[in-house]
Amino acid sequence: MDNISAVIEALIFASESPLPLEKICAVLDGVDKTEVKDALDKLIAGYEERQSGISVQEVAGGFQFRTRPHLAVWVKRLKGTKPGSLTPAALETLAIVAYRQPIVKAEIESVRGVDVSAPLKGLLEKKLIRILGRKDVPGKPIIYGTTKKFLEVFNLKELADLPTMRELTEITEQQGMLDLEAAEENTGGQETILQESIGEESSEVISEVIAEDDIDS
Amino acid sequence: MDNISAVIEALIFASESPLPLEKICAVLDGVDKTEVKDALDKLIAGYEERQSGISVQEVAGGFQFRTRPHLAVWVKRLKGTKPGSLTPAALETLAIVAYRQPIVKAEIESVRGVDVSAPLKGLLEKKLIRILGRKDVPGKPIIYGTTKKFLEVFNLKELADLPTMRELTEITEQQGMLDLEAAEENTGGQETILQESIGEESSEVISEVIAEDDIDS
Amino acid sequence: MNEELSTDYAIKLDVFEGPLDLLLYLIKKNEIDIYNIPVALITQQYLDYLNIIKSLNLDLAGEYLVMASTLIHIKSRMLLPVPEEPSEEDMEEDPRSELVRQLLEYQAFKEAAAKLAERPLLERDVFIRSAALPEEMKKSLTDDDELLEVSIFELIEAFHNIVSRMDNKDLLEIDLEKLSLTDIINDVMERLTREKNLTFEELLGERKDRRRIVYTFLALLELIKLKMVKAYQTAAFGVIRIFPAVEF
Repeated sequence: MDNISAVIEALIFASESPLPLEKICAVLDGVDKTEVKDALDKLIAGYEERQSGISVQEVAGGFQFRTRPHLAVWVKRLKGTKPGSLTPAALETLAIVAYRQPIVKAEIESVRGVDVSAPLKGLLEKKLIRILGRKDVPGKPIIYGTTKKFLEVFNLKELADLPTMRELTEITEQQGMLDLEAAEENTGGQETILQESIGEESSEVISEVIAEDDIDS
Repeated sequence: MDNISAVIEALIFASESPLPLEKICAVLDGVDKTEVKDALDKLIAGYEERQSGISVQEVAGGFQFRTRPHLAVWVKRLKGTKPGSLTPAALETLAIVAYRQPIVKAEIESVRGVDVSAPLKGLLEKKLIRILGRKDVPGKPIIYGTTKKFLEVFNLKELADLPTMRELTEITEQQGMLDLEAAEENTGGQETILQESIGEESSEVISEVIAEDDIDS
Repeated sequence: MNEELSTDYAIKLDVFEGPLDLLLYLIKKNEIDIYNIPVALITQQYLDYLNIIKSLNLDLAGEYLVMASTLIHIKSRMLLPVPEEPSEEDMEEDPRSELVRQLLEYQAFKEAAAKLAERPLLERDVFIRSAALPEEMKKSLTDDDELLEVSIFELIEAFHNIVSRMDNKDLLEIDLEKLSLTDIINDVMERLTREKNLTFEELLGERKDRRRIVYTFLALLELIKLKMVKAYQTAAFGVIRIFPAVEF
């Protein structure tokens, strides 16, 4: 039998998508799973030790060769840079879907405070999110979730691999005490600020600024 | 500068077609050609020495990673790694069947405006649609409907989970038009919204702001 | 309002992702504690910003106006005199609390989005093999029982394209009721193909809830109308048997 590490190397390379360990085992029928895992680990370690330009990464539930991030500048010189990266709106929408899925549009909108039709469409087109089904509530809204491609694009092993999100309760506890003091100080100042800023003056200032801006541009 | 061998490794790996030496030199602008050649030779030799599963081969005037020929038997065991896709014609036909079933061929053709024999055959082969029966009218036309596999592929519990026309307009419509309408509606509605939701005191403030606003614009 | 602030708005006009984003910006800008927002100040700056947008004739999403009214509403509630002896309810309800909660939540997701964007992204930071495999390899890779990767979204888009090409859009109106009915129709036809003929009772099977009965009955009516099935009865009030209209 051939060297197992070499076989695995060829398989991972040839696979069009991240290759799950189970699939490697299925191909290497008869080889013990721990043996396969050892050979895989050895393969991965080899690429790390050599500090080669490519490495075996675990993404989306499988293994895949990828170029190393710090070499991106060179690869881009070769391939040319592609635009079409995600807009902040799309990225925010994606983050909400990723952490809160399964989720309906109205829930995303209540977090972002704006209509999300456009970013949702963009994410669906890019196949980063997908329609999971319908929620069994009045109106039967569509439920969204992330795709396998989302994991591939963001270099995630699985959804549990998402960076931990700051917990809201945590923040609340930290700051709760400070606020009470600050609250008292601030109440006094409100009235004044309000009167200062509402008068005609301010709109003049704005018009000025806008005028300046026009000239500049 | 990064290790030249590693850069070359990443470039050859990421390239869509066999990568000529000249192109590598062009990317590594400023590095001496003999130095590039040396690094490339070192890279190739490294893969040979390790007896790895892949190697850098010179093909069609360039360099490319390939799995080693003697491992082909393993690679061929790796089945169906790349999911297929549907042609636009098949997708449209499938969409019509999905939403209009039970449906006969003539009806699909009247919607698509072209002959649908080929896409229908393809969809039947892929087991996404099936023959539900025949209609008891002259010619006894075949009636088509979707299959269980259709539901599986599209991750649906039942057909009623398919998005409706209204929803799909919501998702796919260009945002531009909707925004304009919304903006107009809102401008007209401002006064009302504000008066409804706000006590008298502050609505004065708002009226002021809005009044200023109108003058400005 | 000071000049520096307005200059700043003018520069940042297009970068806000919505009213919450703008509010977070104002809070940061004024070095305000998010848990104790001076509503009057923030409301004023917020309205100033809307002013600029309007005077520049830029599109203003409706959400910004809704937030304006929310802010003013909160402000007016905060101006109300506090009762001499505050009851329990008054104590626990700060008019700002819901807004604060929203802001914190939005902020957390904004951070999460930024963290996501920092990851080594495919086609930006890392690249996979894009060369095709040699033909002889490819063949064996795909002659498997083909896996399909199509999303409903693509299906919807395809349908949407057809609809937009057609003049008579009513033809293609879809409703959920119809789709639910179709589920049953498919089920009925599948079983008729297998069993050749069935009674209404048998069609219902185990699932005899009200909805199921009604839908099965409607499905049968539809199928009879479409001339896909025939219903026979041996005697008045006898058992009704359903047959495919045409054997195949």
